[in-house]
Amino acid sequence: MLESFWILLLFPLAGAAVNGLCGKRLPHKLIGLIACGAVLASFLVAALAFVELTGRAADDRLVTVSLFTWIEAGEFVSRAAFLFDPLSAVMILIVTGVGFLIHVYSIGYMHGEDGYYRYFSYLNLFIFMMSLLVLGDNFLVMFVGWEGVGLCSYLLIGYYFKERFAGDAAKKAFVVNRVGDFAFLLGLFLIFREFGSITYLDAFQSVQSSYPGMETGFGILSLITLLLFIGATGKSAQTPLYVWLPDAMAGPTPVSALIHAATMVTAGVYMIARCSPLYSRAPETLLIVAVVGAATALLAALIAIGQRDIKKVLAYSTVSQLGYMFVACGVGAYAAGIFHLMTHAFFKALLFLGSGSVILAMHHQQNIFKMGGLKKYLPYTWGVMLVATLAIAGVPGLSGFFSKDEILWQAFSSPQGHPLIWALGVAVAGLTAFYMFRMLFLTFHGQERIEMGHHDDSHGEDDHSHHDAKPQEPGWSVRGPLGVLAVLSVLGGLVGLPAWLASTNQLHHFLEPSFHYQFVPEAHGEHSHALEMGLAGVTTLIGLMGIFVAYTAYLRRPHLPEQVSQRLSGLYRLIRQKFLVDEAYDAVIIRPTHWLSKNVLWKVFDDGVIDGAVNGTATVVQIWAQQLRKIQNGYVRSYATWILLGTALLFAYFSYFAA
Amino acid sequence: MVPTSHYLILGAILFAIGSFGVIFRRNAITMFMCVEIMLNAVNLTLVAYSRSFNQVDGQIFVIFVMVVAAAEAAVGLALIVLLNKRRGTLDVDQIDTMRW
Amino acid sequence: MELVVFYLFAALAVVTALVVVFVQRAVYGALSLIVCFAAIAGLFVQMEAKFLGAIQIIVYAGAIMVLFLFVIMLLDPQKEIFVGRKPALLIYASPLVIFFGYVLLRALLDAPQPAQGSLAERGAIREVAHALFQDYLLPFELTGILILVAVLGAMVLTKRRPAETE
Amino acid sequence: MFDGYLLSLILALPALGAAVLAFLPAENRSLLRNVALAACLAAFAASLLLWTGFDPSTSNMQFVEDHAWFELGGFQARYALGIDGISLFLVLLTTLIMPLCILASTHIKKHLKAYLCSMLALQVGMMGVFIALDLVLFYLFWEVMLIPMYMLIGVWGGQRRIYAAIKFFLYTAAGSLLMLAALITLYQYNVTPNFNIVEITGALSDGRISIPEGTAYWLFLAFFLAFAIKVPLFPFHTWLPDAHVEAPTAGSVILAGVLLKMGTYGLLRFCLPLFPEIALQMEPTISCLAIIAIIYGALVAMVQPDVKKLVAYSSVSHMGLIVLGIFAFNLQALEGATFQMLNHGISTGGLFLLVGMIYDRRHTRLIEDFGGLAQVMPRYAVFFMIITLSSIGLPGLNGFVGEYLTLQGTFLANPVYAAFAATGVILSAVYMLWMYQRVFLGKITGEANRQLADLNLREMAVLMPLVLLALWMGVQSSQFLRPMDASIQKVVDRIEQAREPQSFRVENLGR
Repeated sequence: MLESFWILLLFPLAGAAVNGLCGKRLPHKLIGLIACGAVLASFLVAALAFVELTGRAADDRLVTVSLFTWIEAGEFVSRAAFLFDPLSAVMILIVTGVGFLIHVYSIGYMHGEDGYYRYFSYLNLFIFMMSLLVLGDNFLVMFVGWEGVGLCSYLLIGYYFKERFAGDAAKKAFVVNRVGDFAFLLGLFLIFREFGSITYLDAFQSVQSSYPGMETGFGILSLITLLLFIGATGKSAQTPLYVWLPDAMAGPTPVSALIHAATMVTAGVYMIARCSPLYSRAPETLLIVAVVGAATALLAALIAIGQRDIKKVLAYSTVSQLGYMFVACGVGAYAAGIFHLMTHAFFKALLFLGSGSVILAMHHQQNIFKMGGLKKYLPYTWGVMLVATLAIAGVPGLSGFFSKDEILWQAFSSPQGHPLIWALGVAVAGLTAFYMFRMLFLTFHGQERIEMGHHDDSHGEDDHSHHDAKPQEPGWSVRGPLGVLAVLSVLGGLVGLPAWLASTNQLHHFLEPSFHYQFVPEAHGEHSHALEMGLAGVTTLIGLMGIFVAYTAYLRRPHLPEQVSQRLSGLYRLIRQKFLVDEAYDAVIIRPTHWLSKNVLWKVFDDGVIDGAVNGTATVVQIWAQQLRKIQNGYVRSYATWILLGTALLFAYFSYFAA
Repeated sequence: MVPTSHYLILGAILFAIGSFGVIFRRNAITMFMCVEIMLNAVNLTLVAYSRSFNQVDGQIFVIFVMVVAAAEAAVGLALIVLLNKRRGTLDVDQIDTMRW
Repeated sequence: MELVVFYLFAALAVVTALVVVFVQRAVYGALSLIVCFAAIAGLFVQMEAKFLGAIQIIVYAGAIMVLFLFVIMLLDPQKEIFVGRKPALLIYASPLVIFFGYVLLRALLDAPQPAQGSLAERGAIREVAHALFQDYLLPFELTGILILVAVLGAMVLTKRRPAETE
Repeated sequence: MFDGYLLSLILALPALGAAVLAFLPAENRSLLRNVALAACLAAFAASLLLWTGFDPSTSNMQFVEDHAWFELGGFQARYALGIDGISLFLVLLTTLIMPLCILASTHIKKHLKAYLCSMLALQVGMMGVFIALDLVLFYLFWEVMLIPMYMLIGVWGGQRRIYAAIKFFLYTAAGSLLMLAALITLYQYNVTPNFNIVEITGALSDGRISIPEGTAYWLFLAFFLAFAIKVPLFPFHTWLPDAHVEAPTAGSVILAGVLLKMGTYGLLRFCLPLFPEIALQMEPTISCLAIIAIIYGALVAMVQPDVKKLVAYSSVSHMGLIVLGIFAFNLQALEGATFQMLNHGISTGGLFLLVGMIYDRRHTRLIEDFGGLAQVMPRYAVFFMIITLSSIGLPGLNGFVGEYLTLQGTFLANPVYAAFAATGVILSAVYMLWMYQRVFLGKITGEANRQLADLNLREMAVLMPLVLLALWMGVQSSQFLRPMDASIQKVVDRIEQAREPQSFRVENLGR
């Protein structure tokens, strides 16, 4: 099974093709079955391959399969080849596993929507592209997946394409991603120029031989890694390119869960982990990665506090958590980043899906200030959401605690880390706990402010909804995946227990071979377990404080937030308006470019200068011709005169000058 | 024997007179006659050269010129008659339809 | 003696040509032109081109000019007033023609003029006939076609069309 | 089996079709169309034999035919045809595009017979340009193709067709005259017995012909201008939007799909191999123009209110990338550029076909007149999306491969150029997706849009080959790249030889 792991790519592709081409004529049940079956098959293949991989010796855990030569031009060769190693194994399990759960969830969530087949076709295509991304054995195949998931994201964000905002959001996501891809491409070009190959293993080998140690100063390696990282900021929604992700919530909620929380947005983290041999040698870039990650985490957490839309809160929370993962990568703790990626995939998918079932129950009402007290109507959803919220808030014992704590510990102790980054991380942990519980309390607790959504008819689901009905728990296909994810959110942390709890961190151990080429300065020696435990305690404390503040502000004294916001109205408004980043981009980049293109380049330069010159030449010729044609005046005698003059001049020329 | 240059000078003078007539006169028939003067001037020159080069070809050319002149007179005069019929005038200044 | 004859004919040709140009009635011009052609025919004969002299009289002064006279009489043109719609032309014309005549002369006189011989000794008409019917046979035949076309053309042009009511 | 005269056959089939058309009754429209279509399809089928019989291992001309044509005072013009890896796919592209264009021309009612004859004559001209080896023959075809195109725009075009047609003609004729002058000058220096491009290139590279640098400079410039106008490169591009907007659908498709390629083909076939030294000298200027074209074309495309004009300006942008790739002088960039020529033919040709289909229905091309079409015409929306994605270079479709190779090669030659050119990646997504959004997404605007019929079978048959080809070329790219290898390597070698003339000579003497 291990050697033919690549067949797992075929199932979702086939599913997408079948549903896309003839889904219109298929019954809905069959469509869902095909889509879920395809992903399940992929997951099973991945799991079998994974099991087989663990059976091998640690340094033998690497399989590559080359299907055909894709592009070949001189020394430049890119094969359609795939790589299965611990890193891609973990990733593919997350992708297909969580992906499968969300597919199942979608059957219930999307029930009765227009273009049901279209949705599942896109979703399967996404799984295929994401698999390409994580399984590719060279940068170009990864880039196919990288852009492919972007496309699926575009299609799925724009799923409700009748709404203007959906189209806007979809386009924005694609374009912002393209900005990142621009840098990513330049990074690829540079890799080929420097290392003569875009295959991971060859390129890394070449790096290892030419850079035995770290690069000093900002050199080529730093430039490559920086360019790749800019690509990652686009895909993984980091500063300054995070702006598309909150808007991307225009898509259906399962899509937000799958693409914009669990899998696609983590592609940047995967990419950095995959390129760890490059990043580990470029300390300058690592610093930038860590700082950008920390800054994004803080910024997004602050914005999340002021959001009123349940999905927007989660979106900014995702941006913030991704910041954590980049902090991990930035301090050289790739395994910790992947660990958090995994746990985050569980609890954030759970949160999104939970919010999805709230939204479904509320008939597409997404404003948390119009909910409240939902606990009694949706106890099951409340339960799983609570688990997830506790996990993300970093309450000890749950998955989020272990992964977040490991990142913070690494940020503190790793040679690339710095206490300042750690402090930022801890502050963000507090903020996270606060805004997540704010959301939870406002939604499920407190007084009822229920105001059902007026679901637009065009969404096509309203036939059987009753606006005055009480919110109801959704069906099994929605609740099933929620349960599984809740279990994973609780237990997911066990694969990566910290050193003060277990002798080996299993995930680290497993991922080790993937970072084989990494240049790792192991320097944990001087720090004791006691310090690690102590720091974890501090984080936990801060997190609990955040929960307490949220409890005070939104349950015990509901007027407090209003008072605070009045006291700090400037800051509050700034947070509410998301620091005006979108508006700034609009004013500084988009509008001037548009204005310049329209009024200067097109109207003035193209139509005026160039065409003006062309038409001007024609006009000048025409003016002269107008004058000259007067010679053709119709008088024979005048013509005779001209002929005579011409002949005379010719004779004169020949007898005086030519002779 | 009269030197060739004399004939050439005479030819040039006649040609100039003819061309002046073409410009000067408004009557289509007179213009036509002036053209005939120019043709004869040319003929004179051709014959003069023919004698000067001691070659008969110049004279042959003159014969051809005469034939063409005859044909031209036939067609040209026919056109003039037609013109007079259509426009009722022989004044070329009145006939300026073919202009910009 | 020859020179005197030449000047006589030359003066006659120039004067009659000037009459053609400056006389107001076309019919006088035509009559004057016949004299001009006759004078030129005389010059041809003086240059030993007797055959040409003969056909100059027969074809030109005879046939063509008769045609002209017929047409003039047929149309009966008015006495011409020389100043037309473009009086400026008259001002340009004289200097232009003088300039033209001058450059023409220069060109003719600058051309090489080899020693003169005489065709008469070898029988000019025989020579002409020889050249015309051997070396220039094809052009000669073509002129026949040309004349045929011209005759047809003249007929077609002047034919009264049935639709035309004038 | 036809090896000896396959190229002539491909050239003759459309001409034969036109001849047959001339004798058919003008009233029987479907018969006329079918005959024209049959001629084009036959040419396409014959051209497939070229591909199967093509030997990718050599850079020599293949399927060569060489017969005496006429002789004039020691000057011999020959009927010499042949293809190599560069022209192979351009020939295939031409024969593929033509039947699709005929199939997409059902809206033509006026002078149908003349229209079809023009199309077939155009095909002969275009094919001839790609396969002619003799320079006189080449020039003949180059001019032949101009006239039917002029007619297509001028007779069957839109509102301002006369203006557009004359502009197109004058721009192009100006370029061709420069080229004619250059060809005549080149002839003065020619010492080979005939006027064959391959032999002249060979003679120039081994020094049998030597052209003084000053003259070579002007020759290069004349050739370059002729081709740059055709491409069209940045300051010479303003005929393109007008011509595209006014031309009938098939005219736009041929213009974008094939005619523009002649410019870049000429650069590859003439400018680079004939005057590599001058090309190297001029490279910075030309590359700058190309980069300006990429960014400028994209920015201006972004703000166009007319879909067709938008696509036209996007052509300027894409063709700029091809020129940039050609003047990067390395294998990756040149192969990428050649590949991109095919891509551009498919994606932009496809876009024009699509725009034509909606124009047939609504008789407007203004973006603001549309909106929400995806609900009314879902199939149309899907095809448009795929072609759009191909045009903006989504990996997995053809556009990406060409774009990537071109940029990769350019990067190897000059990273700064590549960085500027790569902004086209962002901008193309901006203008295409923005247009797509305004036309297809959102609520249905306007009652007229509510009634639109989705694509019919014929229209799908027109688009399907392009879509399948886009996918095939995107995934199995190496099948298309391999035949180009040897021929393009030859061009690269020629440039490399000029880059260091001294060392090359010494090396040669040593052997």
